[in-house]
Amino acid sequence: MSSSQVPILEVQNLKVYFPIRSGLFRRTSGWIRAVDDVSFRLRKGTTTGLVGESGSGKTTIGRAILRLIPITSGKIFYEGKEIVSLSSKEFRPYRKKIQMVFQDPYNSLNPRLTIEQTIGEALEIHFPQLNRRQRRDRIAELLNKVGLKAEHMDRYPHEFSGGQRQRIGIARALAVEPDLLVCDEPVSALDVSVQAQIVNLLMDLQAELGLTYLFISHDLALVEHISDMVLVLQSGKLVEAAPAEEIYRNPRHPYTQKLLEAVPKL
Amino acid sequence: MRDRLLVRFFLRPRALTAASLLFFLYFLALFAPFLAPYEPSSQALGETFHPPNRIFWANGGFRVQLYRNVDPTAAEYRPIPGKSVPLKWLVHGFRYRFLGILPCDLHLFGVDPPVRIYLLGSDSTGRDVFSRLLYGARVSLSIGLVGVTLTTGLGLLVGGLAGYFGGIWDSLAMRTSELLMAIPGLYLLLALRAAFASHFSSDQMYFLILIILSLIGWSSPARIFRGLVLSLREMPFIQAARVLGLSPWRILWRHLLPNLLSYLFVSSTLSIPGYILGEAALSFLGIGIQEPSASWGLMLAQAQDIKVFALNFWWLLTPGVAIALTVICFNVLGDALRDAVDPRMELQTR
Amino acid sequence: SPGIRPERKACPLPAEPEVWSGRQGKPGGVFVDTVPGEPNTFNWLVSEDATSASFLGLLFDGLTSWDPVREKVIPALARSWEVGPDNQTFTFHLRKGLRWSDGIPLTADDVLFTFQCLYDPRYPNRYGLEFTVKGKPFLVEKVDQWTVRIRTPGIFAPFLRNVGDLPIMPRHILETAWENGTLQKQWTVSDAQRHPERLVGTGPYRIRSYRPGERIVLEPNPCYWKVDLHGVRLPYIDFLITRFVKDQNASLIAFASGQTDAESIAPDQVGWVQRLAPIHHFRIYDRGPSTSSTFLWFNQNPGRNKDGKPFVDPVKLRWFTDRRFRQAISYAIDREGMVRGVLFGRGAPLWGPESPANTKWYNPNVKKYPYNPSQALALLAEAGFVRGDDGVLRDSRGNVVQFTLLTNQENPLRTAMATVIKENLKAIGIEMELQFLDFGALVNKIADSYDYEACLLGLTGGGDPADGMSVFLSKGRLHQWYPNQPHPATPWEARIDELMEKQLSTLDEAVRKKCYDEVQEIMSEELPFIYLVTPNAYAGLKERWYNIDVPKIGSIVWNLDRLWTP
Amino acid sequence: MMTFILRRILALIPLLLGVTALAFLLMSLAPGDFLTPIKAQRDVDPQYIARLEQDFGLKRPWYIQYFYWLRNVLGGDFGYSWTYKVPVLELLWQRAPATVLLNLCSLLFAWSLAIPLGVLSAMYKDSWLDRFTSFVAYLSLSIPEFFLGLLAVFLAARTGWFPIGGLTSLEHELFPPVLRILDVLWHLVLPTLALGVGGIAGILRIMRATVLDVIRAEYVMTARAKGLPERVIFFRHILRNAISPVLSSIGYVFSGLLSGSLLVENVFNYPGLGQLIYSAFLRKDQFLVLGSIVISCLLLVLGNLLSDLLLAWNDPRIRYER
Amino acid sequence: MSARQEILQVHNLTVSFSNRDEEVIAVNGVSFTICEGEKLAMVGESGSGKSVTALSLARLLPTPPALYRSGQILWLGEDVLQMDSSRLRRVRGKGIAYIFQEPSTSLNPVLTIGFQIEEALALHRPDVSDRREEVIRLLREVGIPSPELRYRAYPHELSGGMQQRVMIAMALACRPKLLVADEPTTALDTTVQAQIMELLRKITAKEAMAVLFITHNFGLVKDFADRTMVMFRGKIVEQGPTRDILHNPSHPYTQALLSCVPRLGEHKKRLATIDYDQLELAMSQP
Ligand SMILES: Nc1ncnc2c1ncn2[C@@H]1O[C@H](COP(=O)(O)OP(=O)(O)OP(=O)(O)O)[C@@H](O)[C@H]1O
Ligand SMILES: Nc1ncnc2c1ncn2[C@@H]1O[C@H](COP(=O)(O)OP(=O)(O)OP(=O)(O)O)[C@@H](O)[C@H]1O
Ligand SMILES: [Mg+2]
Ligand SMILES: [Mg+2]
Repeated sequence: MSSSQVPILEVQNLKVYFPIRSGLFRRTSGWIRAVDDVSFRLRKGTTTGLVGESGSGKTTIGRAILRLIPITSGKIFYEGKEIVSLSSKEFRPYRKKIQMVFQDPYNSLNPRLTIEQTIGEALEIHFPQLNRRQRRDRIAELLNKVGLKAEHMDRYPHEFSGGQRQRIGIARALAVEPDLLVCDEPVSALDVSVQAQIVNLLMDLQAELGLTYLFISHDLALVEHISDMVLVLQSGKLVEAAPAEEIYRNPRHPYTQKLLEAVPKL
Repeated sequence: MRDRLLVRFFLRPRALTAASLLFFLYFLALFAPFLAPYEPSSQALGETFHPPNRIFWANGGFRVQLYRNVDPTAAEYRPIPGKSVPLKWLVHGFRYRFLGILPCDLHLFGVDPPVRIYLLGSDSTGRDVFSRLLYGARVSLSIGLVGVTLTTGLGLLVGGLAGYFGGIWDSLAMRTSELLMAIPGLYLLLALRAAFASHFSSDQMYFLILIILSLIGWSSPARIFRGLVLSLREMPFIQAARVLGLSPWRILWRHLLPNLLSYLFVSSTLSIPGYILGEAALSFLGIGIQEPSASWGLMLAQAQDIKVFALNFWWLLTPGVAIALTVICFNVLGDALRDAVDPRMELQTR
Repeated sequence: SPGIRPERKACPLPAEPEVWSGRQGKPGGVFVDTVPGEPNTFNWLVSEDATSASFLGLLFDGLTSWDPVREKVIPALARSWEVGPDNQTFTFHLRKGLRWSDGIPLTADDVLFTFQCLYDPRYPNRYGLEFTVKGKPFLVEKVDQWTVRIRTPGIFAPFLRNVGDLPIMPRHILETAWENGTLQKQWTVSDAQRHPERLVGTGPYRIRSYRPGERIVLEPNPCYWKVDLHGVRLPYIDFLITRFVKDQNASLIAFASGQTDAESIAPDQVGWVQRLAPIHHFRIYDRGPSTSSTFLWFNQNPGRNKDGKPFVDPVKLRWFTDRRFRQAISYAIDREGMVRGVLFGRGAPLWGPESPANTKWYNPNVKKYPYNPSQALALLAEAGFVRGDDGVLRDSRGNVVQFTLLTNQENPLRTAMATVIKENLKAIGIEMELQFLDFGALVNKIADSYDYEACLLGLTGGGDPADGMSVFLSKGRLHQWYPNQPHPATPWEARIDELMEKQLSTLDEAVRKKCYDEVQEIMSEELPFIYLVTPNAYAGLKERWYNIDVPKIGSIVWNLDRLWTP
Repeated sequence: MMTFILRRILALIPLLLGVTALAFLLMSLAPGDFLTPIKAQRDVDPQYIARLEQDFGLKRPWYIQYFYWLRNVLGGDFGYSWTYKVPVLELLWQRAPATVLLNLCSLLFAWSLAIPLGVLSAMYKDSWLDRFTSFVAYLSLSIPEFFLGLLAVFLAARTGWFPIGGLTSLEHELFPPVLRILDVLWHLVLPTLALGVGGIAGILRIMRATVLDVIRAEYVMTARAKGLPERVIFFRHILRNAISPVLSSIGYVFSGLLSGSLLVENVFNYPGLGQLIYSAFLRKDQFLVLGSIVISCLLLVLGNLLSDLLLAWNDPRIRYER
Repeated sequence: MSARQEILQVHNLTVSFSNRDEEVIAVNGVSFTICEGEKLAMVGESGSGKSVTALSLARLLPTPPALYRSGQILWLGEDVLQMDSSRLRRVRGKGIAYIFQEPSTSLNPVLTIGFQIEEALALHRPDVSDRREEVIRLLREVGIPSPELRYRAYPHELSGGMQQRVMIAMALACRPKLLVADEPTTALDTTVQAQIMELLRKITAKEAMAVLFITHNFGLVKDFADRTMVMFRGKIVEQGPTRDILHNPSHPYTQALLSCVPRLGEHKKRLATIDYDQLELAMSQP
């Protein structure tokens, strides 16, 4: 992937602090610096791995990009446009472009809605022109794309295995035809064999649709399999950012080295 | 998922029994005018505290034993040997509207006047306890349903919005509910009733009580719903809905509410007994449903007179049995539902 | 019975004791009874409730007293008295050697002190009406240490009886409080609990201990002024224990299970209590009809409220002010049925303000309205009411006759009667709504906002006609159907006013009786109050007590100072 | 921890203001006042009534009355009971011990029965014991407590096995100390039963559910894997974890102290707060009512505080900061 | 290897779960042995019956819903499934000790860690005179800094890695002959995982303990285990020396499973996946 492309997403000096309250009047007595001055760029059509140990702020970055939590300071540009300062109404169009895949396949689908409803909802919002038939066709198409069958449409989430649910979650994200997918540990809860299927699926989709991924994981071996770039996070700070081959061959930061050492090798 | 739930639920014989019993009771209440031989207010001052008539089979039909009042000062009745009248089916009696619409005067059973039949005896002014029990069921059985609907509705609204939107609304709602919880409920009830009762006739009292009960009652479901919403709000599927760009209302309506439903359902079932008992307690204190309307609580409250025990007017305690039965049924039903939905669901105490 | 005996300290007998000449008893024994609720205070200046009053009666005495059996005024602290020729001057001679329960002598100064407190503007109290004539106080003077003279500003019929109601207070105890303005805060319940010895009286008993919420224990006053023929100081009873109970029901259970000695029993309860008599050795006395009356009236107040809205719908007011309508209602009510059904046959219909129990004042010749629906309908027809084919009664202008009856919810017999009336009126085509309110809300409606149509209430009667002034006088506060009239609204009300004033300002009992008889007749003819029934009164007493003398009216154990048990 | 307690107490202030203002408002909305019954007596001088109205300040609008009351309270004066002419606090203080005693007893009774039964029915789920206890629980939930009280009173009256009301016998003062205690206990039996039975079912259900939950917990498996005997596992590992929800119910018990036992105190003629406050309410004895409301708020907060502290003591994961 | 004494023999163990109407067989005719001081790994995908097998060894599964359908578990020659409860208690802890996957839920949250370790100590080594001292020694041994202070700590005050160390200390306190570690590192970070594995390796070597190590991570198996069993759908499909299994898997399932493990150094490469239809086909024709 050539580095001359415009970044699809650029994060500048992102800070997300959570207040620690204490004392009689619940005053803020300190801050958890979950994300502390992090800057990076995502290039279109590439996969960027985000690694770091538990609690290092990976999820927080993902959620900040999707405006699921307020950020303390910093800027986020989507295709050159600053999106942090937008009102939630102005942000609406970007909801169509940035989507997310969640870690926990068991809780990321509403147990009360059928698969059709779950995915259909996304279509209703962003493609209101579709009628019911067209919508069903589109859903069937999406399910096919993630390796499920059209007849699964009328089932409820509990009728699926973890891997299948994760596919549904991906289908839901794809329904709005996004450009950028934030995948927050999408396979950590899954078995190695299922994990392999999902990772392959993601790679196939990227090849087909030209998606950009921010792939959050703590499995370095897995990240190596999928990423072009790797960002290494340690307690909220970005300690190393480099192309994947580079980082695995020649880790510079001691923390990265330590992480790599800890990976059991076959 | 839902049908499996129902199957799981109805596989329990206890739950099935309770459900069918309740169904039967509601059926009785619905058709009370047809099933009751007399109006609930119809008195027979010469036959106060009449014991239940014995009914026996003779010459191809049921016959009703007659009694004589041997000691009016102690309401002592003795059967008159050999005197009985036939029990008749589908007789004409007082007029009423069938299911509230069709004018009608047909009743399931009765005897030829002036003799009166008392399946469950008569009360202090000679009113038929059986008829009153049937009519009373309408109040007691509906007060639970309507009350729960109002309270849970209000609680859901306040708690749900407070939980989802948080901030100032949340604090406001929670402070209000704390305020309501801090005043002892019974006294709040007394005060509210005293403040408003004099504007209402005894028929409207039913609604007044309902409104007061739900005004007081919404706070604890509201707190529970708030908690549930707070935890649900962080669930990935709600986050996913936000990421998709759904509006907050839509998220509330389509994602939060359905997930609260099973809890809502179970907790409602389990809190219905509270209303039935609450009405009884209010009537006991003389501030519930009022004469001449009938409710089980009122009837039971009137049976607290020591002479009822001392003179063995046991039939006046039948409303107590009816209350106990209904409450047990609702509890069994609620427990079974909870087990079917989620056995770990948080329990409420009375 | 406990081994402890009260200490009947040898306080010297008064020089002029009251000698009681009945059967001599022997000291000892514990008498247990119950009162509903709890006393609120032991200070008569602020006492409002019946329970407090019943204790005050045991702890204090007045100059005179009332014998409910013989129905006459009898000597008490005053051994005798004279009435002046103007019928306005009364000279009372106190017993010589009277002592307070702490042993200090009682003199005319104490009587003067009591009146001083009574009339002191700093201490408003409820005795205003009983001890004034037309707003003017009595004149009280000390003649000597043992003699007091009282002058009333006009002739005042109930004077001697009222004087008996006024407990004489110990000056030596209360004077400082009177001076520094704290008299009203003396002798509260907590004083009685902590320092019972400070409640000094002249009555037969004094407080020994008081457990709030549970009971009060009285013991004989060691300085009481009555003795028996053998010179033994009364009372005989060692301890008088009064338990506080929630209501009549609880009180009755306690008696029926043999735990208390005396109880007044409602007619509907007699049946079962009687059965337990042999087990717990008590006897039930039938006292005949009681003095309590129940009646129903229509709001005849023609006034308007602040917003200019009439208190009563003018259409209805026209019915209510029509005597024939009221009489018709009276005929339509099945009083016999009420007695049979609600009172277990133990009661009697009531036709006028006084019940037969009040033998002295009862007029048997009042107009009676036996149950007669057709008579009722005839009267209504005469007054222009028509009963249609649908069975509904309408007035001459076609208005459906219906109204709402209020009563207080606390009284089950009353609510039962209300339902009977509802059924009775239904039979003549009148739809009557019932509304049960708590007493406060009810009184508010009938005495303040006048926003009601009809009301069912009762009064305990049985006293002197003078007690009824506020009811019968057209300007009276309790002239319920139209209270506080500036001028009598009808000729018959004017006539009643006249008669009532007349009986009050004469000491001639015959004249008084004649006036009051006429009042009763007018009341029963005009029916501003439609009287309903009076239950019989029953009293249960343990058989072990002697010298029982059950009166027709009032407390059954009014003579607790001479009951005794072997 | 001190700040935690302090915060709770600070939070009480707006609560108290709100509650008392509401109480004043409601009382003023209800028709009639303390003097109404006096007005209905026939031999009372109207001037006297007017004078009392003046003295009690009943003619002023409610918010003015409230303001004066508040000012006095800040000065430590909760006012006089109009009925008893005695300081409100004195009256409440006098009656409180009996109510607290009754509630403690019934709590003790309910807990000592419900906890073991709940645990047993969870341990032997679906056995006859489980079925039986759940049946008993249903039954006890469904009988109104006042009715249970009435039955108990009637039983006592019929058999004479128990006293039918009050807290002490007539001869109480004459008994030696040991007998006095027994006497009081003797009188407590029936009210405790009537009040406690309703509570059993609730606690039993909670207990059963939580024990069922805890039994499945992994640390119980760990304990078993250590080879601990079942008895030890039960008492050390299951019970302490399962008791938390019950501890948290203490808060409600306290707040229900004033109104909860009202019905039972009423039926058993028990010399507690319930009766006093109830009649104060009916008589509109304003300051007594307000005083008791303040007490009940305090109890609510105290109860919640207590249950929070107990919970924190029982479960180290729960910290004071919340 | 054969010279060592066999401490545990499992013959044809079948365990099922009955849920009201249906019965699911979780472990189906499993047989294996463990020798003194041997480090045995058990791998297989989620739900293949690893945990059920492990828990069965000390009869820890609650018996309804579980049911030991058939087979024998011989602990030092005696059948665990037939033991009375007092004998069984001696096997638990002293014979076989356990470490579970989720350390945060495996420790009782309301008891101090010191107490929980001491409890095991008191039960199985009553001869230890100063238990507190011994607990502190154990804590130090598993690498908990300032154990004197941690003695009084509650589980929630420790990080996941620390909690897992406490679990190990607790197991060590009984001096068991066999330690069953059921996915002890799955809930932990890779760095912490490495530390815990190092600790286990060190300690088992020192105490000469046999270990049954359950995981689905082949990387850990490679470094740790002498011998490996592969479970698939309730059956052991292959067992043998770890080296053979990893480098020369004979069973098609083992081969498939190994192929889909992501390995370091394979950049931007599709992962292999398991095709279950083909796998079944392969398994049906040996
Ligand atoms: N809502 C919040 N309030 C307070 N602190 C939070 C909140 N969300 C996260 N944190 C803190 O921010 C830090 C980063 O959390 P984050 O969830 O981003 O970590 P992570 O790298 O995703 O970890 P994991 O691998 O466990 O998912 C943590 O210390 C966490 O405790
Ligand atoms: N309590 C239970 N009730 C019913 N079925 C159970 C129970 N415990 C386990 N099972 C079933 O037994 C089978 C084996 O489960 P087990 O826990 O041994 O798998 P595992 O190999 O340990 O999986 P993982 O790697 O996810 O821990 C599974 O199909 C599971 O559904
Ligand atoms: Mg994360
Ligand atoms: Mg497992």
